[in-house]
Formats: sequence, C-alpha cells, structure tokens
Amino acid sequence: MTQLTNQTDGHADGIAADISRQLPQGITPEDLVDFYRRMVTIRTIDERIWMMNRQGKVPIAASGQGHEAAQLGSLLAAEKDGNCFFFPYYRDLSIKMGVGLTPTQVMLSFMGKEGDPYSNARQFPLQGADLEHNVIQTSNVVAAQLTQAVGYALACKMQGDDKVIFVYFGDGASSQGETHEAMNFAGVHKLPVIFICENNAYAISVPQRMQMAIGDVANRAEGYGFPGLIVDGLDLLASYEACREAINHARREGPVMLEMKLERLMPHTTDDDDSRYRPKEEIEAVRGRDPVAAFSNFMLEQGYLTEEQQEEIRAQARRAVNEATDAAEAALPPDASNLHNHVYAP
Amino acid sequence: MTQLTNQTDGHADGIAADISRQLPQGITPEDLVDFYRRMVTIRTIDERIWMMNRQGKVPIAASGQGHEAAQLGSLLAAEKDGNCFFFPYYRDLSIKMGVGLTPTQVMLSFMGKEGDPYSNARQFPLQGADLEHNVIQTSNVVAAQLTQAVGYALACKMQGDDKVIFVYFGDGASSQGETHEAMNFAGVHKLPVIFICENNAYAISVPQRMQMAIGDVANRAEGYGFPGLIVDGLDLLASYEACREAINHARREGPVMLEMKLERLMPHTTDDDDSRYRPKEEIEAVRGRDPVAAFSNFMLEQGYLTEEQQEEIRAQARRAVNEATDAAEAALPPDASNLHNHVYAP
Amino acid sequence: MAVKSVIEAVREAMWEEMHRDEQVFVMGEDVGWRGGVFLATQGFIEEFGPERVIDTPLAEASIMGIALGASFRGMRPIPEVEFADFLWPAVNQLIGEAARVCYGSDGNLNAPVTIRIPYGGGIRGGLFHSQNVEAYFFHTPGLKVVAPATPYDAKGLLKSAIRDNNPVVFLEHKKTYRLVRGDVPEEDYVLPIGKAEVKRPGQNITVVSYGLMVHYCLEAAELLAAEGVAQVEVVDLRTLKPLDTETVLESVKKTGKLLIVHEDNITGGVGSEIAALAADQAFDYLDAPIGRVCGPDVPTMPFAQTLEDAYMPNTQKIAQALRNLAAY
Amino acid sequence: MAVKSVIEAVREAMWEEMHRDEQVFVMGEDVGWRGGVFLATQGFIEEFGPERVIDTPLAEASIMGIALGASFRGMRPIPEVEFADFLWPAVNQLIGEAARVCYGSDGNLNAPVTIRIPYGGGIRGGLFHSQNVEAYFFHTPGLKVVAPATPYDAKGLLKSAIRDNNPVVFLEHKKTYRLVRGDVPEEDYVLPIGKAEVKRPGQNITVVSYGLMVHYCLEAAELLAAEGVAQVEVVDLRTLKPLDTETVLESVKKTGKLLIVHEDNITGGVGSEIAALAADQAFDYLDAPIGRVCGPDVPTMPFAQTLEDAYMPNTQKIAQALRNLAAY
Ligand SMILES: Cc1ncc(C[n+]2csc(CCOP(=O)(O)OP(=O)(O)O)c2C)c(N)n1
Ligand SMILES: Cc1ncc(C[n+]2csc(CCOP(=O)(O)OP(=O)(O)O)c2C)c(N)n1
Ligand SMILES: [Mg+2]
Ligand SMILES: [Mg+2]
Repeated sequence: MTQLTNQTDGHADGIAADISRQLPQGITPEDLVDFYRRMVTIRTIDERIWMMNRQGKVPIAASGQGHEAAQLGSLLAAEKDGNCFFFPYYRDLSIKMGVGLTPTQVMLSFMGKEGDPYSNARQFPLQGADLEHNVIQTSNVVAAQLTQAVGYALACKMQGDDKVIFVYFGDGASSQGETHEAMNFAGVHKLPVIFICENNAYAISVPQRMQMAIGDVANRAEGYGFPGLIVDGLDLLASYEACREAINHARREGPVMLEMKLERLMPHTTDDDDSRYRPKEEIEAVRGRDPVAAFSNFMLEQGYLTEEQQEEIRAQARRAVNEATDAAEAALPPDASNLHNHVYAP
Repeated sequence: MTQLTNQTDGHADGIAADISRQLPQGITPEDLVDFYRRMVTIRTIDERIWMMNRQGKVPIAASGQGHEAAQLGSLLAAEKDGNCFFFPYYRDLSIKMGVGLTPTQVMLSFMGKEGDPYSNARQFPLQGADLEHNVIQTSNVVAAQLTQAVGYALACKMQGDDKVIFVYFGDGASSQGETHEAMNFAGVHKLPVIFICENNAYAISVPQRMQMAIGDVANRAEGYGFPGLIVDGLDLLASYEACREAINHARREGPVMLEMKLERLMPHTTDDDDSRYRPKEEIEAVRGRDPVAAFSNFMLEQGYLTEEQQEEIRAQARRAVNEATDAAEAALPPDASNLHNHVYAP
Repeated sequence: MAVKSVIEAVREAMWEEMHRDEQVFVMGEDVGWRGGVFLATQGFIEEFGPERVIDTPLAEASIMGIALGASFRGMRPIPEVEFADFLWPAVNQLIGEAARVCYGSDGNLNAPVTIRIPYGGGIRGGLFHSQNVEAYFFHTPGLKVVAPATPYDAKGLLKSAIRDNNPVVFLEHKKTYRLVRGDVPEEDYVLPIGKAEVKRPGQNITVVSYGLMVHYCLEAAELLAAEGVAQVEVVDLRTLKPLDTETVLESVKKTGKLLIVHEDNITGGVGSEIAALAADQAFDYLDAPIGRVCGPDVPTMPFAQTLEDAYMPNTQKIAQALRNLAAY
Repeated sequence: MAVKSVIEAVREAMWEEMHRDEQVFVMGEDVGWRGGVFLATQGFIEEFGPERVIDTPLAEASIMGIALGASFRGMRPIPEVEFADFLWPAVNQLIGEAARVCYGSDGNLNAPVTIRIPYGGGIRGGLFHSQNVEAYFFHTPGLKVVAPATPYDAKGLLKSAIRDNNPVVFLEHKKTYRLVRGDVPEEDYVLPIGKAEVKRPGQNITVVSYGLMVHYCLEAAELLAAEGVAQVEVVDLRTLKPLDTETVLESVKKTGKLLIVHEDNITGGVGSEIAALAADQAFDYLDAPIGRVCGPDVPTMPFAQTLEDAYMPNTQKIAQALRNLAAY
C-alpha cells in the first residue's frame, strides 16, 4: 500500500465523484442491490427520525446523511472479509443499522424505549454495545473510541485472532489528544486497525481551517509510521476498494488511516441550526453532493436497477420504517425500576 | 525555513559532531567563553548534586548531563534575540541556571531549603516559576508545559508583544495527547512557539522504538502545518544556529519544531538504575558523546581558551559550587507555618 | 430591573466584563459563529472579533491548558467546556496544574481563569450530557467552585469569578438556563464568592442546596408551610468552594435539623461534607439524623424519560424527607 | 507463612494471577525491563515475555483506554499509572468511560480492568509525587476502589480485583511498600472486595481509616490503651467502594464515638461520607461530635521536610484527637 502524496487543499471541490466504472473484484451486482437496499432504508429512517424530532417524539438525533457511502463501503469490505469488528461514532447510523439491526430496533432506540439493543434507552440512540453484530460504542465522547479500538485489536492479537478493527471518527476528533495516543500505540505495535476519518470539514460549527493547519488529516499517518490515504467518501465503491486494500494491509503490516472526504448534509444534530455558521450557498452546494443520489444514479446508469425497481425498494423502505415507527411509538420506555440495574457486572 | 526530509533511523550513531568550523554570525569569542563558563558551572553543580544525593542530602535530582549544549545553544540564541520566554521541563538545569540563578539558589532548591526561587521548597527542585528570568515550569507532569506555553504565546500575541516562546520536552513527552493538542493549536494560530524536543532516545527505561514507530519526532511537525528540523543537540553552536533561525521563522510565520538529538549520560534520576534496561556497551558508548567535553575541545582547538584558562574556569566553578553547598547546607527549610500560605492568590 | 433568564445573565456578565477589561476573552468549541451550543456567547464574535472569541479545535485538554498559559501572562480567559461530561480531558490542566499554580510557585504566579461548565440533568441528556461534576472540584484545594441557582446570582458571581485571581470553576445548571428567570439589575454589580444566601428563612428545619435543586427546595418549603408542618429555612450555597460554613452552621444551630439536597449522586458528594461539618461543629444542636436527598449512586442519568425521572430529586421527594425530619 | 513487604505482596499477586489466567497482563510505563518504577513487576518480562508485559508509550490516556478496549475482548489488563499524580490524563477513560461501560450498555459489556495506582505521601515526593486521589473515584459509581494497608490484604485484594468483572482502582500507598511487612500465606487466597476489617477491637471509640494511616491509628490506639484513657476500635476499610457501611455503623453503634483518619485533604474526602453516614444512620447512638484527622486543604504535600511533616497526619495527632473524644 502506498502512501498518499498529493494533497488536496480545499474540500468541497476537491473530489469528483467518478461513479462510472467496472465493478471491483469480488463484488457482484447482487451485492450492489443488497447495499443499495440498505442505503435506502437507512436514509429513509434517518429522514423519518429527523421529522419525528420536530414532532417532539425523538429527543435528539445526529443525522448520518452524506456519510452513508463511506460507511457502507467499509461495511461491504468488512463483510467480504468476514472477520472485522467496529468501533463507530455517533454519526455512524449506516454502520450500526447496516450490520443488521431492524428498523424497529433503531426506532426504539431513538425514541428511548425498552428494546433499544445498545443500552435499553440508557444512552443517546444506538450507543452502548451491540455485540451480536460486532459493534461497540460506549459513549458519545468525541475520540473516546480510538484507544478502545486499539486495545481491542491488541487483545485480538494476544488471543491469536486475526480480526481487523475498524474505528471511525470525525475531522474534529482528529484534534483530541487521545486520537494521537491511539494512533501512536497502534503504530508501535503494528496492530490491525483501520482508522477511518469521516472528514465532513466541520465539527459542529468549527470549520476545518480552525481545527487544523493542514488540508488532509491523512498526512498525519506518516508521523505514526503507517500509511494514510484520501478516499472519495461520497462513493460507495471507492470506499469499498480502499477498505478492502486497507484490510489486507492491516493484517499483514499494521494500521492504515483512510480519510474519507464527504459532506454533512444536515445540521450537526437536531439541536443545531447550521445557518448560524455555514454560508447559505455552501449548504446548497453540498446538497448536490448526496452519496445516496450518486449511488442511485450509478445503479440506474449501469443498469443494475431500473427506475421501477428503485421505486419499489424505496416503497419497501417506507413501509418498513412506517411499521417500525408504529411499533416504537406503541412501545414503553423501560420501567423505572431498571434505574439501579447493571451499575456493576456480576 | 525548509523542512527536514532525510530521516535518520538509528540514534546514537546518526550524528557526527562537527565542531570545527567558522563562528556563526553574531557570535563573538566572548560569547563562547561566557557560555563555556556557564556550561562548566552547570556541569559542576550537576555532578555535585548527584553526589549529595548519595550522601542523603538531596532527595531527588534529574541530571541534565548530556543535554547542556542543546539547552545552552537555545539560550544563547534567545539572549541574542532579547525577547524570549522559557517553558522548560525537569531536565533543563542548563536553562534554569543559565538564565542567571546563582549556584546557591540552585543548591537551596535541590536541598529543599528556604530561598528556593521557584517554589520555596514546595516542589521538586527548580519547579514553579522564576518570573525574574522569564521561566515557568509549573510541575513535573510530563508534557503539561506544552499547552501552557502555547497559551502564553497566544496571550503575548493578543497583547501585541512579539515574544518568542521556547518550550522544551523529551522524546517520551511526544507521546502525550497534550503534545499533539498544543502543536495543533499553535499551527492553526501560527503562534511564535519553538518546540524543542530533547530526544535522548529514552523515557526512563522505555526506548524510542517502544515509544513511537518513527525515527524522528520532527517528522510530525508537517502534520501540524509547520516545519520540523533535526539538530545535533550535542553541539552548542549547531543548536544556537537552529534556534536563531527558528526565532526568525517563529516571529514571521509561526511554530517550528526542533528535534535535538542528544544523550542522557546519567540514569533517569538519582532514583533510577539504568543498568536494568540499558546495555552496558551503550552506557559506555554514550559517555564518549559528552557535549561538555566536545565544547571544551572545540574551545581549545579553535584557540578561544587555553588549557590553563579552562582549568581556571573549572576551579572557579568548583569554588562557587563549594560555597553554594556550604550556604545551602547551613540554610533552614521553610518554617512549618508556611504550609497554609498561597493556596489562593489574593 | 429587567427579568432575565440564567443564560441571559451569563451572557451579559461576560459581555460586560469583556467591555470592561481587554484581558478578558472567551475560548472553546463553537463559541464563535455558533455563539456556543447554549448561545452563551451569541453575538460575541461580531462584537469582539475572532481574536477574543476563539473557536478552538475539539480538544479539551488544550482548551484548559492554553487558557492557563494565557493567564500566566495576565490575560483573564474564560474557557468553556461544552458539557460537563466532556471535561475529563481537561482535568490534568485544571486539577493537576491550575489548582496548584499559586501554591506550587509559593505565590510567584497565579492563574485567573474562569472555566465555564454547563452541567446537570433533567433535560434528556442521557449518560453523557447530564453529569454533575462539582464534587471533584469541591475536593480540590486551589480551585474555587461556584454554582448559582438564579440569574441574579449567576451574573454577579460570574463577574466576580472573572475578576478573581484564582482558577474558578463556574458551574451552570443547564436546566436553569431558560427555565429560571428573575430580576437582574441594569447596573454593574458583583456578588462575593464564598457567601451562601438564605433564600427562605425558617425556624424548624434547615435545607442546604445549590443550583437547580434550590428551586425544588423552595417549592417543597412552601408545601410544608402550606401543610402547616414546618417552617423550612432554605440555604443556597451559591459558592461550593470556599464553603460558607458559617451561614450553614448558624442555620443548623437555629433549627436543629438538617437536610441536604443535590442532584449529584450521594456517595462522596458535596452533601457529605456539609453533613460531616454539622456532625462535628453543630453536634450539640442536632435534634435529628442528618438527611440527604441526592441522586442515586448510578453512573449519571439515563436517557429514557422514566429512568431520568426516577433519578432526579424533585419537590415531592424533598417534601417527603422534610416531613420525616419534621416528625422526628 | 513468610513475612513479606507490601510491594512483594503486590508483585506476587500479579505473578500468580498471570500464571493462573492467560488473559491477565500488565501494561504501563517502565513495567518491562525496568520492572516498574517501584519494581512491582520486577522479573515479569523475563517470565511472561514482552507480549504480556507491555512497556507503553508515555501517555496515560492511552494506557487506560487500551486496557479498557482489551478488556472488552475478555482480557484482564492490569494497567499501571506510575504515580497517582499522573493519572489525570487517564480519567476520561476511567471515570468517563470505564465506570459507565456496564451501566451504559445495560449489561451487554463489562470492563474487567484493574488499574494499579501508587499514591500517597510521606516520602518527600513534593506536590507531584504525593497525591491522594481516592476521593475522586470514591464518588464515581461503576468503579470499585481498594486501598489496602497490609501485605496480607494487598495480596488477597489484588487477586480479587483482577478476578472481578468491573473496573477496580487499586490504590497502593507508596510509603507502605517497603515499610510495612507482615505474614502472607504461601497458598492462593483471595479477600472479598467490599469488606472492612476490625484491626483492633475496642469499646470506647471507633476510628475508621485505610491505607498507611491504619498503622498510625493502631499506634495511637495502643498509646491510649497504655495511658488507660480508652479502648479504641480500629476499623480498616480496606475497600472504599463499595463501602462496608455495616461494619462501620456496627462499631459506631457500639462505641458511640467516631474519629475518621485519612491522609487525603479533609474537605470532600472519603471521611466526609463516613461522617455523613453515621450522622444519619447511627445518630441516636452518637455521644460526641464526629471527629476527623485528615490532611489540610492545601494542594497536596510540599517537598520540604518541615512542610511535609506539618501536612501528614501522624500517631500523635491522632492520639490527641482520640483523647479529646474520650474526654467529651
Ligand atoms: C470530548 C467531547 N467534546 C465535545 C463534544 C461535543 N461535540 C459533539 S460532536 C462534536 C463535533 C464533532 O465533530 P467531528 O469529529 O468532525 O464529527 P462530525 O460530527 O462532524 O461527524 C462536538 C464538539 C463531545 N461529544 N465530546
Ligand atoms: C504524565 C506523567 N507520566 C509519567 C511521569 C513519570 N516520568 C517522569 S519522567 C518520565 C520519562 C520522560 O521521558 P522523556 O520525555 O523522554 O524525557 P527525559 O527524561 O528522557 O529527558 C516519566 C515516565 C510523569 N512525570 N508525568
Ligand atoms: Mg466533522
Ligand atoms: Mg527522553
């Protein structure tokens, strides 16, 4: 794996989504349809959740819109590999749902109801652990997952398990001291960790130029003795390919950093108002860089799905999300008596 | 200022002390004699302190032996500049004393007596603040000084003072998250901070290869958007020249990192036994890389001092240190009633 | 006097201090164009410019460390930690360093930093947006800790904190930000750090509290008065450190009965020190066991409404404890 | 039984547990060839190899975070923080994360990490090598906190901590390391976390303590017995969290008088909780104000011998407080 050398300086205009191409090795049209289906369901539920926040039914949500292709691309690579583990962050709905949660489970979680698979509604939506699907996200403290992921990789290595660990974080998280410490340790011990920086160029309101004096987070990897690459995070297949290579590298030689350049299509969370700090034209411009629209077009243009088929998939997604919403609305929050459970493990 | 590109991989053998050359611009023979005098006094007191620890009179000391040339080189550049401020760490006796403390003040501090100018014997020797000489070292918590130095630089900038801030740290300290955060902020705000990494290739017993996966800490500077250079920290004039350039750069363009490659000639502190973890041959080899001996030879060879003059300087240093020791031994520790003073500022 | 909310009082205090003293500046995540996640610095970057309203990188250790370093040079930084739950990376610089600067330099140096920390629950913040953190600072000599309950106190105490020459941890209860409104004078005023206030006088029972809970205590006191059960004296600590032991002990000596109320979990909370003080220095005056109504010993407040409600001390729980004390 | 020092007991506990269970490993600064700065892991790298005895980079946040992550996979890491004073960078992972893992995942996940922290003063460590940090963890639900006083307790409790499925903060008082020696059985044994021990029975006064201070309390108790002033019961908490309230309250109910002793500074220390508990749950049994002999509220222990001596609670100070209580 070679190291990225040519820096891109700007952000929103540095990437041209090159979606017309051959299928990467190992990928079948069925895979594409499968992931298209997941992507559409995830986008549908993401939009619904935002709406439900406006209705007062979901207290808080961080939308993953704009991040779907990067996350699903990595998931596709991980599934093809078959022995990976995930430490996502709060914006990684596509990972958390993509691995197999049902829409109802997701809705229960966002509404703070009994049956949230991560924390049974103790935490913000989908935080805690979903071990059944190899996902841990203990908190929404920015960058706290990085050292934990490295420790998990260390443990796997000690136990003779050649798992590859994916850990996800934002451009803002790159500033935290713990991010540095995690990468440094992973470098020293050559652990099979793939550091995925989902660079949407904002940390809430703070733009990248106030976050760091460089254009590419990936350039820091060299300082830890491993390669860093820039990936078009709006393109599912580009993300897949980078991750597939990264998995191979990780297992053979150690860590890799992939900087996925992408966009945050929505405000930071449902509590945020991005018009305070983001120029109107920029907000409009990024809407044109929607990875779901891009993947839809690709699937059409390449003939993997017809418009009718796509509409049917979207309709299915809407039905599933409607059902999930009804089920979650009917569900109860955990009983107050749960308050004192699980402070300590037995 | 150009960025260092060629990595040196090993440590102890990467540097050839090239001490025979022209005097750098702005430096007079008097400067050299002056700094030679300081260096000899510092080494003399450093050795005495170690001895006094063995006699039970000094509870703890971190020897600066091996680090003198780097520190004094930076001090010389700072003095020539005339508007610098220092955030050293615990191994920086040459800074703390070089700026103007008397041998007696130093001895009082090491013996925990009334009159320690830094903390009046509340802290380990020479920790606290010596504002008269523009030095702050609040603690011996590794890497805690870096963000503070950056904040100090920010304040100077806000106040319209074009001071340059020197902050010193070890190779071990480079692993701390705070080091990353300090450099990142300094880079974003282009603050006039010179980050001096005194790389002696050990953090107590942990060798550099267990500390980081790279050969040169200086390579990390690029990731913060500023230059990093490697300097022969065993050579006072090389250190001076690098620092003089760095000062110019800092004021005009922002931060610089200088990685001073040097040697720790003694165990980590008086509490340490380096034979537990350092190969015997290595301990012997580094003794041959003594910056004080190198500067002595240089002064002789270049004819700035004769052997007799050097002997006289050494004798003066011994007398001064003897007197200081007697004075400090005769002094009392602060009265117990001081315990409750200065918990809060008025 | 105009009626203001707590967040308005906080904003005004900083606004006025920044106008009064050039050395004062704010820094933190999103304090610039966003105006802070709670809008405490709304309009500041427009008024004071990006030099004095610094949007920092996402790195709390550096926010505190840089503020501290700037204070060494005579600046008076007001770093903001976005939520109390995220201050842990900053405590090396706050507890480890700032608190010891003056003592550790024998008074050579000091650290006039006011760190503002929105804290507390009851806002569906879940485990990582609800935490109470006061006990950690309360135990740390060298720090001052302020935790106001009303807009008036918030403004006067924040101004004092900014003018104080020591590191001050300024705790703003998030639920009070918009919920609690009250009179705030137009003129410049400061309130002394280290002085509690009797917010409601009474003869029969003393209840000591701070922050949001003060309001619930006042409601509970009214309930008991209406029931004819007891006249409850409500002491609002306002400052946790230095603690105004005089006001607390005086009240306890008068009433003979003490209840302490805080949202923070009970074990090792601020309330335990109040109880310990009374059990030592007002022992002969005590007519009943010292009670505490506090958060339970679970790792902060869960997200689900049911669990959050179960966690939070409230007027009913306080009133019940007061009734028990009255009946003792 | 052989007589061992505390540091030997600590070393043996880890040695045996690493032989017993492959998932146990140690990590920290200088734990490898140096054998730890206090030699707690002397000989370990030779015995267990560098995979299970990991010399980490100088970065405490990662030491804790990596240990935590490894524990998610069923490993049982024993991270070491070199001195308590340096643990601040680690508390984001310890207080912020580890403590809430089980609760925050509704029991899906747990964190069997034992973090070893040499702490405490009386060793000329000055402001940054003497700190007591127990109160911060004592207040944090989700953590267990152990602070033994003797080699026997240290070994038995450290083994229990390693086998425990929760994050355990294991506090080793540096001054006890070589000073305190005592019998330690050859056979494998464990001691229950959460059980205090009456180290000396007595009828007249209860003194509650832990760590180094237990020994001074025992000396003071002997003094008072020799003077014929009182029979003092010395309760060694051994575990601070969960607190053995039963043993404490039972003793207080028997003696009617309570003194609490710790080296940590007084305000908001562990002692305040003990006092608060007794003032609530043993109120009717108390015959005297609850006393505390603790460190003063200054930022840790200064370096100069005079100042360190002035800081430290000692046998004489404790005996005097006991005499006062006896005379009440
Ligand atoms: C330690 C910490 N500090 C602050 C916050 C508040 N906060 C939540 S998300 C966020 C911005 C994160 O930005 P980035 O890492 O770029 O991720 P993005 O949200 O853009 O995907 C901040 C400041 C937090 N959760 N944790
Ligand atoms: C935060 C922190 N962790 C651990 C220590 C203990 N300690 C003191 S010096 C040291 C090694 C520092 O190595 P380096 O930064 O390379 O400096 P050097 O001593 O080699 O000059 C350690 C681990 C400390 N003082 N602070
Ligand atoms: Mg971002
Ligand atoms: Mg070093």
